[in-house]
Amino acid sequence: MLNLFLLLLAGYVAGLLLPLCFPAKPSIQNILAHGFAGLASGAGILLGVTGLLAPEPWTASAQSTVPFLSFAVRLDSLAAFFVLTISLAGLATSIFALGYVTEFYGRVSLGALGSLFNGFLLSMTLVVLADNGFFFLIVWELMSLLSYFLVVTEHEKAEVRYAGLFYFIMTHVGTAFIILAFLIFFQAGGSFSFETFRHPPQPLPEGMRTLAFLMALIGFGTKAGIVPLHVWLPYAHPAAPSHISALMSGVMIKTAIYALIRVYFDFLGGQFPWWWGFVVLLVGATSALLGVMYALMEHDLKRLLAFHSVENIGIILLGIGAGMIFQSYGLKELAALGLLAGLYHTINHAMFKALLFLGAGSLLYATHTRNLEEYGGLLRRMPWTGAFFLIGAVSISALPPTNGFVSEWLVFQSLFLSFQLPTVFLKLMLPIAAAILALTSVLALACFAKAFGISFLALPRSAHARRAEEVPVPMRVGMALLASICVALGVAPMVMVPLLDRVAAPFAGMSIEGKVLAMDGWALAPVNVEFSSLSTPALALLLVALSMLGLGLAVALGGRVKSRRYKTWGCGINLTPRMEYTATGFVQPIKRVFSTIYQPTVKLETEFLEESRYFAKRRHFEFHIEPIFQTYLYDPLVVFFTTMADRLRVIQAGSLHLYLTYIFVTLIVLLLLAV
Amino acid sequence: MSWPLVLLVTAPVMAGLGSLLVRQRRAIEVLQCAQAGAILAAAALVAGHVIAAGEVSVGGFLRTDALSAWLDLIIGFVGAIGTLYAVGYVGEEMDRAHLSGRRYSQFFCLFDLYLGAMLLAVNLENIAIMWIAIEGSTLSAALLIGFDRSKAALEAGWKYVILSSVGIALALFGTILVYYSSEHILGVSNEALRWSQLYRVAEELDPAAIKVAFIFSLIGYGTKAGIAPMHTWLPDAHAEAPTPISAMLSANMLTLAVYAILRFKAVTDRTVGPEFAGNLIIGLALLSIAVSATFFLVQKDYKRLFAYSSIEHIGIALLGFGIGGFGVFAGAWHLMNHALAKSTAFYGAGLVFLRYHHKSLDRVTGLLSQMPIAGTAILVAGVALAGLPPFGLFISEVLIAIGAYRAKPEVTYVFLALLALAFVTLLYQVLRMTLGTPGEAGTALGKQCRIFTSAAVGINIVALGTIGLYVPPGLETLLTSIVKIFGGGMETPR
Amino acid sequence: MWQAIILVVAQTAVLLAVSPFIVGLIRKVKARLQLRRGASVLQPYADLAKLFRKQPVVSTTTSWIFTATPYILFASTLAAGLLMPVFVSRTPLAFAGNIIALVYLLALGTFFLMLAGLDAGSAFGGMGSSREAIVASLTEPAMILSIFAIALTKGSTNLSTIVHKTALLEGIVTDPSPYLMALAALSIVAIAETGRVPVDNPATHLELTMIHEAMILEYSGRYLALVEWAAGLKLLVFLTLIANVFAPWGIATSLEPTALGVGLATYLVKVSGLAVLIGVTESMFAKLRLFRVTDLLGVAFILALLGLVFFYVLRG
Amino acid sequence: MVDLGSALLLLTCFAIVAQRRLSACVDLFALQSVFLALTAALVAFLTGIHHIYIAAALTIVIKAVIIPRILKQVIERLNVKRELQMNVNVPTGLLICGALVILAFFITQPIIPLGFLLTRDSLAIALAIILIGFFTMIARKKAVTQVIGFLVMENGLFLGAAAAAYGMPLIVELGVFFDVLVGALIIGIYSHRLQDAFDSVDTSKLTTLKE
Repeated sequence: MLNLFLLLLAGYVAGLLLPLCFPAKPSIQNILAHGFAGLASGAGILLGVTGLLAPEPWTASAQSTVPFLSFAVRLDSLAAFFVLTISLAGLATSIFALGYVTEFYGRVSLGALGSLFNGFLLSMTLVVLADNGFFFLIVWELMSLLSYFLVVTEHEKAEVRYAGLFYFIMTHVGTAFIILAFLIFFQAGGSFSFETFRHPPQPLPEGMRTLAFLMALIGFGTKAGIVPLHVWLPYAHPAAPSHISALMSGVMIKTAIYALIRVYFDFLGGQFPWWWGFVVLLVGATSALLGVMYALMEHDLKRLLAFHSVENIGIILLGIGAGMIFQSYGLKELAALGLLAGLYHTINHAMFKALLFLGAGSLLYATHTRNLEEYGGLLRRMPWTGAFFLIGAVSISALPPTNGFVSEWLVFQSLFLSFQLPTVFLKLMLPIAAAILALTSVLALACFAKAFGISFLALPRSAHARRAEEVPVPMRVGMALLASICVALGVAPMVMVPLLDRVAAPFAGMSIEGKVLAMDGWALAPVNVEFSSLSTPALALLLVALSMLGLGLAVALGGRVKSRRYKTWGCGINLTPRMEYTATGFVQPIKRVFSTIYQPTVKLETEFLEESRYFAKRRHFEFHIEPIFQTYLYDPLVVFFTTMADRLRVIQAGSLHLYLTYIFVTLIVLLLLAV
Repeated sequence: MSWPLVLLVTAPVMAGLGSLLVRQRRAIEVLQCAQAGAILAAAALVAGHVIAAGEVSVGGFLRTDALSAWLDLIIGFVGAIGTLYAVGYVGEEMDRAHLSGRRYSQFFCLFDLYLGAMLLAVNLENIAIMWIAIEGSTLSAALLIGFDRSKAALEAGWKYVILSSVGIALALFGTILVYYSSEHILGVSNEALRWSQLYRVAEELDPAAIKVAFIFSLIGYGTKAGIAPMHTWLPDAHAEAPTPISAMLSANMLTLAVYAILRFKAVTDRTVGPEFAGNLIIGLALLSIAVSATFFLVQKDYKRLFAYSSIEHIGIALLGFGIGGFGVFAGAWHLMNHALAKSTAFYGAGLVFLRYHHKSLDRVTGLLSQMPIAGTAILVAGVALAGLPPFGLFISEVLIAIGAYRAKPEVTYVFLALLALAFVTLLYQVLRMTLGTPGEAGTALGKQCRIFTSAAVGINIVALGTIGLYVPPGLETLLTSIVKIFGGGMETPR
Repeated sequence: MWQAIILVVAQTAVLLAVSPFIVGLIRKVKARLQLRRGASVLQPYADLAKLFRKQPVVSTTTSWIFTATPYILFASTLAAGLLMPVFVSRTPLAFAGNIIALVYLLALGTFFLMLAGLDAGSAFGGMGSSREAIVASLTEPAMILSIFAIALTKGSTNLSTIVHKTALLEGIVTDPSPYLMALAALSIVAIAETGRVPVDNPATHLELTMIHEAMILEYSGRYLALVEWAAGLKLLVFLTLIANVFAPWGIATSLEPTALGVGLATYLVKVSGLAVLIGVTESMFAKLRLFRVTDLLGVAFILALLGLVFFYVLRG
Repeated sequence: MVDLGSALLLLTCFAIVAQRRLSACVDLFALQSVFLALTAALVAFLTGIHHIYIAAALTIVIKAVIIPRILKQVIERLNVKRELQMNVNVPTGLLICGALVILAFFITQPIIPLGFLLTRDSLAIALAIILIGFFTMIARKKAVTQVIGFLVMENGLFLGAAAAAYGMPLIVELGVFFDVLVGALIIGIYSHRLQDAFDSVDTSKLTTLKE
């Protein structure tokens, strides 16, 4: 395992340094950077798998001369799982990038982009491997720093700079909370090694544990993008180059999930009151619902996807929160189930979100716009991209038999099993959470019907879309890889579940592989076949068979009729793109129904012809929805600080006498204090 | 084996007088480079000896323990690199005929004397003579700040000279009080002023007197160190001085003043226990961080921006020293990294100033694309000063947070909050400068200037990177023995 | 094994065969209530046969999505039908998915139908899809909650188990109120999902009101046939769901021929009864405005929630 | 005896605070320096520590002769005869100075017993003088008076060193004197340049550098 780890390290470091050695040769830099990244992430995949299969955690460490700091890594099943996730996404994005970054040639330094890319992947891998709090903080901050510089790759654009800064500030403030959380653990053990975090000499007092819980939730939640700390996310993820967005949205925010599980189940030993789990559940539900609702209103494809990351983090937290609640009541197998569901959704979301972002990148590459309203009819120009994007869309909408469905189904189950809980309150709350989850996933379905339908179907809506062409092979390969993983994870859960069980078992205190897998693996049945069962392979077969049946019936009853192609009926006039339903129009009913949340403001200006008021020369329509949290939470903060700073300028008024007075007064005050 | 120490303190003085005598530019340049090499080598050797032998002393006069050696390294390195930079920078000024040959040699004479005074001060054994050396550095600095005789420069110089003279006078009274209380034990002689002796007998000294003495020296030298609320001269001086001087002020002189305070703290801790001095320092340190954090936001002038950041970081380092234990380790480490980062920042700022002839923050954008060297310098320094890995300031800040949390958790909360605020405000400005598209064209720099300055920047960045996450063993020994000076042991479970 | 396969085939056959009949029956009932004679109950079969034979016209603007959708829709709806017991309580494919799987299979069909609606590029299709989106998203939560309310009483979310237990009178709640709540909620959901009055009107092509019809406006020939058939199936699925979950009595709990016969017969009676009921309601109510539909579905959600509350309160 | 000398010094301080005419201030400073020298000499005589004599002599030369002359020249050149408005008016100033003296005694109370019998209170007085000098710098606006305030502080320091602590080691004394001299010179240079640049030495006008 050491060799694999070293190989991974070497690969990323090589990809980090070598591109810088060939300035002004973008193609070489491109190949070097992404080639080595691919190599390293390949090693990472192996490392993850071996780590998951290994009976014992693997550890290694290098001493440092800094107090409390040691470069210690530990590959237990949890870490291994996340290494696997990161590396899978890393591999796909590296392949994709080979083709994608060509459009940056000449505009951006490929050396910088490439080596930052490698550094970013490396730092994420180390975050999940770190076994020392101090080391963790270092790589965590490095991850933020590198991702920031990747976000501002195109820093000549003002909005990109704004997005980057916003992200950087938020994540750093989050880190302050993380440091506090770690300090609490440190206080008990007098060391930063995670081992002492796990088993402190004297146990933490209850108050301190609660404080640590909250600090961790805020600190890591900022990175994960939970509501209301999500505000940076829809700015930062779209601003980055698409393959970076894929990594940030798909993987980086998952490191926060990793950290939360690490802290709650590992450091705090899974010993907590039920309300912790409930808080997490609440946060999850809120994030899921608001995430998807804001996503619906977006017409910038990448912003839309970013908001869906908020949603899916919410779903993951629903699973984990349920697990925590069960844990606090000692219902081990259900705790394990909840955790398993959350983790399953973690890797699923990593895969399909990365896929979708790569798809968005391909659209950007082909059309140079991110605006849905300017796409249309692309499925016929970019069949491959379209197909892959469709798979991604189906998966994220949690439709059978794809992976998204499996994990959401598991989350549903763990929420439904709440009837075993002792308190009526929770018995009611968890099903309601389930209902919210249902609403969320249908809205997601609607959102992706919009995203896919508007951009890939019907007529091209702009010159960009008319000129679009299929993207180069490497990009397609990258997407194909992820798409196939999505399908595989969907129809073959029996492969993933045992692995996930190895992750969850140590924390929940029991292995539930036997309880989840039924019919020697062909069906999932938590926690017994009587309660519920699901067999995606069967469903897949069934769907194929029945569509065959449909085809058969058609032939049998109708014979072989050649269908005729003719233009769509446009009420008598020829159909033009301007008659098509727009994305805005598509979501109008939803906007209207949920107007309390959106607080939409609509502006409609009409210029009439001079001759008659019945003929409009041009109409200008625009609507925008209130970003509640920014307007009512963040903007006031900024205003407060700036005004404060402005007020305090009088301190430095420029008068020498004033300055002398400061010193004089300080002197006298201190003297009086001392005596 | 003490010649390196002697060389260290004499080289600058000789170089300075030399450049006053030889009037040709080339000769001066050679002389300066020689001096840079000399002090760099000497500082390294001295540090080496101290690491090996624990202490080096010459006569009863010079004495270098770990703390002094640490300062030798900082001032020696920054001084040497600063000299190179100055050669490039002032040379450019001369090429543009902003400077006569006479003023050119005057500048370097003063520059070297200033450097010499500082190097002398940290290696002196007698605290009163140390005071004299520091006063010497103050006076030479006073002339350098007002060097280009613009109104602003004069005003800044005047404020500097008045405020720091007052401060230094107060510091002298502190020294006198120490003497006043020590002469009964050590006799009316130089002995009573040697810190080595003072440490020995500190327990017997009169607590009340030492308390008052410490307050006077804290405020006195604190004025020089730019601790709030005695910091008021600092932004003006840093902004108006010629940029090489700004770098020296911020990286060396503030550190020197901190050194002086530490000498007194070491005595005070032995006499009245670490609490007293510690609390005073922690209070003022937090105040300093707060002040600078708020002023980042309203900055209109990029040199002032970095000046305030110096206040912040001196505050952070002092916080570490105030906490004690490995806080001292962190503080010392912080001082060194800050010196490197801050000088880098000012080197970058100087280049920007040479190009645009103004210091307005709002009008400087897109440095990375227009002036790669300056842009990189400012960006790297900014990232380091904001306390991000892979730079040492992150390490020391976390360590200080740890120490503070152990001693007084509430201090940690305040500290982390202020750090976050400072991070936001500083980085906001730095990124505004470096990213984006360049605004105005400005005048390009001469070849020689480019060579020297980029050499200085390069060396600094490399140094900053190497000691980022890794304390070389030698330095670690120094740091641990520094911690011992303050009576703390290094209980450091890894 | 063979037994299972035969049962599956049989169930498929029954569903396919019955669904047009149900549609016809409803039409007939409505006609009668409007004092018309109306077309024969078997008319839908004839329509399907005719449509299959007709030459389909496919818009030039469409992509493969448009042509693939009918098959996917057909398959997913039928699959949903196979997950639940129809005339045998222990349906072989029960293991393949519980009630949630059923819901999501239907959602799969809806998703592709929305895409197809957008694919042709005419404003009608888009309008239909967007309205379908809001209706679907509002029905889903109510559906999940009501299902859960039922599932609780039987400690299972497997339809087959639920039905089987109820049929054998296992774990019947003494107080039926949770049931009634759930039943009411589920009926509303069913009406909304299957696009009946007062939510949608299957008999109209008035662009202001139509939802489902708007999505499939561009379809013709065999594609239309499949879509219509799928629509019928969906309706039947919901009727079966309600019938078998709330009144499974008579369903075959074993595989004796007599039991099977009885089961089939009772099944037909039950669904026809429900169909008549739908016919009656359709002719009693006027279609609601789209934005009033939300209120109706809100009511459904609350009912389902109350069902849950009652259940727990009664259980204590 | 020594305390008497110190008291005289303190008196001159008050005089300087009360005095508006610049040249008079300079004279008073010179006078104060003379008193200082006498006190120091007295200490030297009584204790028999001889190098204090040198210090005393230097005081006479530098502080009573050279520096006052420099200052006079500056005043001539800048032709600022008297200081009309100040930050703190004279009566209040005197009151504050009184308070400062009390403060000084209060602070040095615990330390005094440490000192030599002969010069008990001169430490307190030295501190008082320093504080008053400091206060003068705050209270007055003209550069020259600020310089005088600073020099008064220096005198206070010297008194502290010579009287209270029986003089610092000689080398220290010399160093200090050198620094004081240079410092005074530099301040002089600055006030010249300020005069050229701003044609005034009213330092309260120097407020262009601020946030």
